[in-house]
Amino acid sequence: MTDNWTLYGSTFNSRLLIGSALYPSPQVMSDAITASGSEIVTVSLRRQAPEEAGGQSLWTHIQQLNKTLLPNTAGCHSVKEALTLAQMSREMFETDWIKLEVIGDDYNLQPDPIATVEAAEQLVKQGFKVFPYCTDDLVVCQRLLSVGCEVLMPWGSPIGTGRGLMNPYNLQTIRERLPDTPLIIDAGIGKPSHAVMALELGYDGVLLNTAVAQASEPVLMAEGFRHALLAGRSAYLAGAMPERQTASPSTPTLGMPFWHQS
Amino acid sequence: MTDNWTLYGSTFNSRLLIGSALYPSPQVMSDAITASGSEIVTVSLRRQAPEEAGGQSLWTHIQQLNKTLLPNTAGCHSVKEALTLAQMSREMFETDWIKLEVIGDDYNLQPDPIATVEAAEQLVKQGFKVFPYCTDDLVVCQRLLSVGCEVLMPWGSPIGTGRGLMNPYNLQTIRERLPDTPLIIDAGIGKPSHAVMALELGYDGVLLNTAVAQASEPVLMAEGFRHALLAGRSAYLAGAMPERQTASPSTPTLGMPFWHQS
Amino acid sequence: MTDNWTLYGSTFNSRLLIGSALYPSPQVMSDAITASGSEIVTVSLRRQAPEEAGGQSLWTHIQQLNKTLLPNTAGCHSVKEALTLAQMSREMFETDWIKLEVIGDDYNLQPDPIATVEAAEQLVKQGFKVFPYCTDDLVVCQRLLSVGCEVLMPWGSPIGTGRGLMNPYNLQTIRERLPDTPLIIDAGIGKPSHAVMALELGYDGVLLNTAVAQASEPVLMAEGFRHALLAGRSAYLAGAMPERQTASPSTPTLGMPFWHQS
Amino acid sequence: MTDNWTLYGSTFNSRLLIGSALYPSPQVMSDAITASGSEIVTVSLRRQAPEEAGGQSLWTHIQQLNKTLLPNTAGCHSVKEALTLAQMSREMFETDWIKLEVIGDDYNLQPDPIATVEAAEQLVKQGFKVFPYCTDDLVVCQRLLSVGCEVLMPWGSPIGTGRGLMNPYNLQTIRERLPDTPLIIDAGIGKPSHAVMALELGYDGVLLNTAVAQASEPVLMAEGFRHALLAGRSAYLAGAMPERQTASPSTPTLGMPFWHQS
Amino acid sequence: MIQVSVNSDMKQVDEMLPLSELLSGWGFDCQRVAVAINEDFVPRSAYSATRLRDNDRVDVVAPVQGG
Amino acid sequence: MIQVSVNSDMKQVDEMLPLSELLSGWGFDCQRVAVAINEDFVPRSAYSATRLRDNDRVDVVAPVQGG
Amino acid sequence: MIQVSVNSDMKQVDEMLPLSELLSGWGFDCQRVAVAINEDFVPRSAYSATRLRDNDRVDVVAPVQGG
Amino acid sequence: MIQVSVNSDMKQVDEMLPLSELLSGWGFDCQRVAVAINEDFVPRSAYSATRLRDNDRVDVVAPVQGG
Repeated sequence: MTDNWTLYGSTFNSRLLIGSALYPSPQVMSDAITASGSEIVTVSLRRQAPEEAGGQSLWTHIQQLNKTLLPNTAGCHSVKEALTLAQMSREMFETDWIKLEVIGDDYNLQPDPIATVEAAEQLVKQGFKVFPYCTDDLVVCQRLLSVGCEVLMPWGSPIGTGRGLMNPYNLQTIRERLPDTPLIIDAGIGKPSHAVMALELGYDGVLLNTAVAQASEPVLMAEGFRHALLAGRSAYLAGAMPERQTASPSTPTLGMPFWHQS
Repeated sequence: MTDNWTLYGSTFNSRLLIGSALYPSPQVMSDAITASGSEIVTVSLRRQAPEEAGGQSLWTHIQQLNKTLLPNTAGCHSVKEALTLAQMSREMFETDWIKLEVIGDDYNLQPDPIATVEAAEQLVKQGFKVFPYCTDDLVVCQRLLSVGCEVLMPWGSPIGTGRGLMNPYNLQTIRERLPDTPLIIDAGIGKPSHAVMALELGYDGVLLNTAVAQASEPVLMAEGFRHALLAGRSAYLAGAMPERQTASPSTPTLGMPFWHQS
Repeated sequence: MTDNWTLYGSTFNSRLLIGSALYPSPQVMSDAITASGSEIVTVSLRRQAPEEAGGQSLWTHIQQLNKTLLPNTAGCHSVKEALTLAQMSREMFETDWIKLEVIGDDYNLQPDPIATVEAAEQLVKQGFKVFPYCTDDLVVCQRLLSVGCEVLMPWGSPIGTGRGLMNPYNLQTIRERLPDTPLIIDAGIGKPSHAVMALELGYDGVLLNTAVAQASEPVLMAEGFRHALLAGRSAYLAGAMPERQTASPSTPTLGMPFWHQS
Repeated sequence: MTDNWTLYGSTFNSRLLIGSALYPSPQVMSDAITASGSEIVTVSLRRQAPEEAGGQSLWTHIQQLNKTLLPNTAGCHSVKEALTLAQMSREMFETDWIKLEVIGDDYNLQPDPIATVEAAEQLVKQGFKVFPYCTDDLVVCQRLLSVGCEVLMPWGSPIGTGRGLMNPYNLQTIRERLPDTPLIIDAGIGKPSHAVMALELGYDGVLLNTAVAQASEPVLMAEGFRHALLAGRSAYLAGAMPERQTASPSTPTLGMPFWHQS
Repeated sequence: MIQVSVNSDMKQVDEMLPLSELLSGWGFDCQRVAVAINEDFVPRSAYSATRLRDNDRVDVVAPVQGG
Repeated sequence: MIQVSVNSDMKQVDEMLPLSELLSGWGFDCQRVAVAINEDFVPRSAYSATRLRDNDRVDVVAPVQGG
Repeated sequence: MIQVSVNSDMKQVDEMLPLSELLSGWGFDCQRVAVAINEDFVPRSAYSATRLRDNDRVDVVAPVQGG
Repeated sequence: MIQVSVNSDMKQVDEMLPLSELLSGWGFDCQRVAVAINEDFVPRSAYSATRLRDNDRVDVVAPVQGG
């Protein structure tokens, strides 16, 4: 089944966006990302000590994958920090795509809804294509659209918890109210079943990192997620049966033997 | 990844067992079963009017699929009915495999645990290879093993409800207590995510019918389930990350720019 | 609101049955049971060393509470053990009430459905008034009624786990199919909210022990459960609003100020 | 148990705040509010036709209850509307308490987090004691505190849905991060069990309307909620047992009869 | 002549005829059906030696879809 | 005479009359209502000194049930 | 003398003595215990007429807390 | 000489030298890093025309893995 989707004018086949952090080794990272079938990989910028080559070697592996890069502003706590890091990313990675993260609380690492909207507005004005990491708040999502975001990335649950979709009701409401916006679940995915649920709800894609990188066997888990996104997308397009309150037999009851009028 | 499993000495690659009922047409049934990748198809026996050829045509389609057949005793309410229908099936389908169903209640169509154990015991003595449809009751499962069943098929939820896994705790307990028995979730699967969850729990396979046959597009849904079983199995073998209570960042925090001692 | 219920011909006001084990001290037990408002207390029989007076002192406390006693067969693994311990209880406690427990598995401590039905049948024939501890299996419940039980006690979840109602769907099915049988949730209750849910589902009462005895402050928790059972019963009788998919305002929208035709 | 709590310097015993809308009649409203034990009643302002006395009669009933009034800004969609309606309420009801609602979406009636923070800031400057209706977003809650709110009212689920606590994880996070702020669940409560869960989580109170007003028997349901809040509060103070993964017996296993060395 | 029920239809049959002939007479293809009499299975190999008795209840089944 | 809207009803009023008299004229009891003009709150104390202008939008509200 | 187990303790007893005397001898108060022999219940009324046999397994139980 | 912080390390530098030379001097490859001064982005094209002032805070970053 060919079933492409489009993000800011670029078309992709895989519905999985994957992170490049937390893998046991650069080689495992490369193999896992390849096995995942993902076409978009998230990266970041950090201070470098001149001599250090550690990051360098990983960065070399990432480049060799030849994937579309999505730089993030992970760790930024203010609009100003996010804007500057985005500008540095644009120069460094030669892309105007930016995964916008403005953290509002260090305990649950949730995005700051107010600062995220403000930063998104300014980044759009500066020509960025913004992928905002946001909560499952419909009104914040609408604000982000109104300032020019064309993609939204609500969380499933807090980063790194692997708790899956904490609030399917909110996520479904966002899907129903914003039928034409590409929606990607970002953060909280812990297992393939979580990704399948996201796509069954009508979400267009999933972004994850820890679930693959921290699995006992990252490459095999990556393959699992590849199948999960295909499963979830097919389920959504195929139209699942409605959940029923009471049982009904699958095998025909007509012509059941051993039954006789008395 | 080649990852076979064995049921009563026969080895299979697909972990999906699929029903042949409730499809919009014989052709859709054939296409869906093929798309599902399933190697085992459930069938049944019903009274025939001499002239009728309706069932005949469907039966012809099923034969042409050239799959392993698993006849069921659906609709039987007593041990006696189940035994006789099993014997008729063995002659008709030329297989000693039998999916044993002894319905205990017409409202939730649940198996009668006591009659199921009794029927299973006698069928095993008669040389049948019994696939018992049972509830998620560990003790009943243990009894079924003790009378000679080598495969167990606990329900996820009542037949045709599509409610998925009603009681993951019980299902997990059965898995932990019976680590060496092939366990198949039978009944209640409504969406691919349900099948993924079953395999993530360590279940070996899934048997379903309505979820595919009654989807808006059965063939596409069948393909979705094919991927779901691969996703769930990979997830189980790859070892999912533990669910965490609190957030932890994926992108490195070390070397975050803009931070300065004051 | 006076709202009595009847168990084997005896009428009670409180819908809480409480255990006498696991309390930090006999005095706390007495105070907690009193605070709980319960009128029925479960007790047991164990081997006694002649000299020992420990059990004696606790037993004295229980007697002084002057409650209706419900002896149990906890720990029995066979029909025979349960029958004999029931007979010993009848003599010792001078009551024909018996809480029937026949454990089928030492890991989840679940009742053995087949042995429980068999023991119940014989106890009824011997004149006992049987309170069977059973799982949430509708067919087993129907069997227990057919052998003469007039009360059923399905579990919420395994003894001592405090997981509450694991399978509300099954419990609701039992309630709907057995509208005239007193149904008591036995085992698994961990918090007052669990007890409220049980009664909201239409269950007639709750039996618990650990949730009160192992709370940090058992007496205060007992008072919490007393209110919980009143809350749940009122909710059931009052008829809760239906759950709705979409929001609807409580404050009138008619006459909202600041709105003007333009 | 006397267990008071304080809102903006006023002390109350009941932890239930109740609405005055949607009752079948003014008399039922009065009886239900009385039965609920609530000491705080929400009211509103709407345009009046000079002749009309309808609202008048209901208003008279509300006044006769002699409760603390909490006027709301329900229906307001902008900061400006909310500010003006709050000022009119202060004059009309002679209280500086205001339940701040700034609706952000007409489908789920959720608060607009950005406008709510802005309105709260200005109302506090004008001397109001603000009770903000907000979502379960920790960062928005922190912003509301920083602009001077001393009480927070996160939703359980959308107004009038009766879905209870949609996202216990978020609600628990807010409780843990804001241990000293009075937290009230506002909106979405459908049954007493929902209110008990809120208080078991450590929430200080619950505000509801539809669950009582639209019950089949509002007065009886109000009594149910009165008990629910006492149950939930006791449970929180008493310290519930931890949920356990595996079963453990309540009745002593030591001294079990019928056991013999072989 | 005796009376039997075949898949719940009442039929008059000659008690002398073996089951094999009766099945063909009723239009069934013996290779494509399975049979029970009074809820007891009758193997195909026994058709020619089997004779019905008055009020026997005969079930004749064929393969159908199943779940 | 000017035209104003009162709770969305169009009314002709004498711009010389103070709000207090207009409210009574329209049948409102000043002690039982609160007023906003063009979405700005007007305290009761200001009614006698307040005069409307053409096209003013007046809201007059009274207590009702609320959730 | 025979050997019996009482609550899993091995004891030597005189097979001539009735259960009632044995229980008192072991220090049990007959009014406060219940007894089973080889997993069969022995009613209190039968103590004086009951005599043990070699290798009998005796259970003597008393009330305790229960859940 | 002025004092600046580079990725939080204090350094003495000659205020006459352009940023491009300073970066090379510190061992950075200008093609492989991005720079901000006092949290303001400095494009690569401006390095040669940029001079630091006393107490400037300089961030020099390079690509790393990210989630």
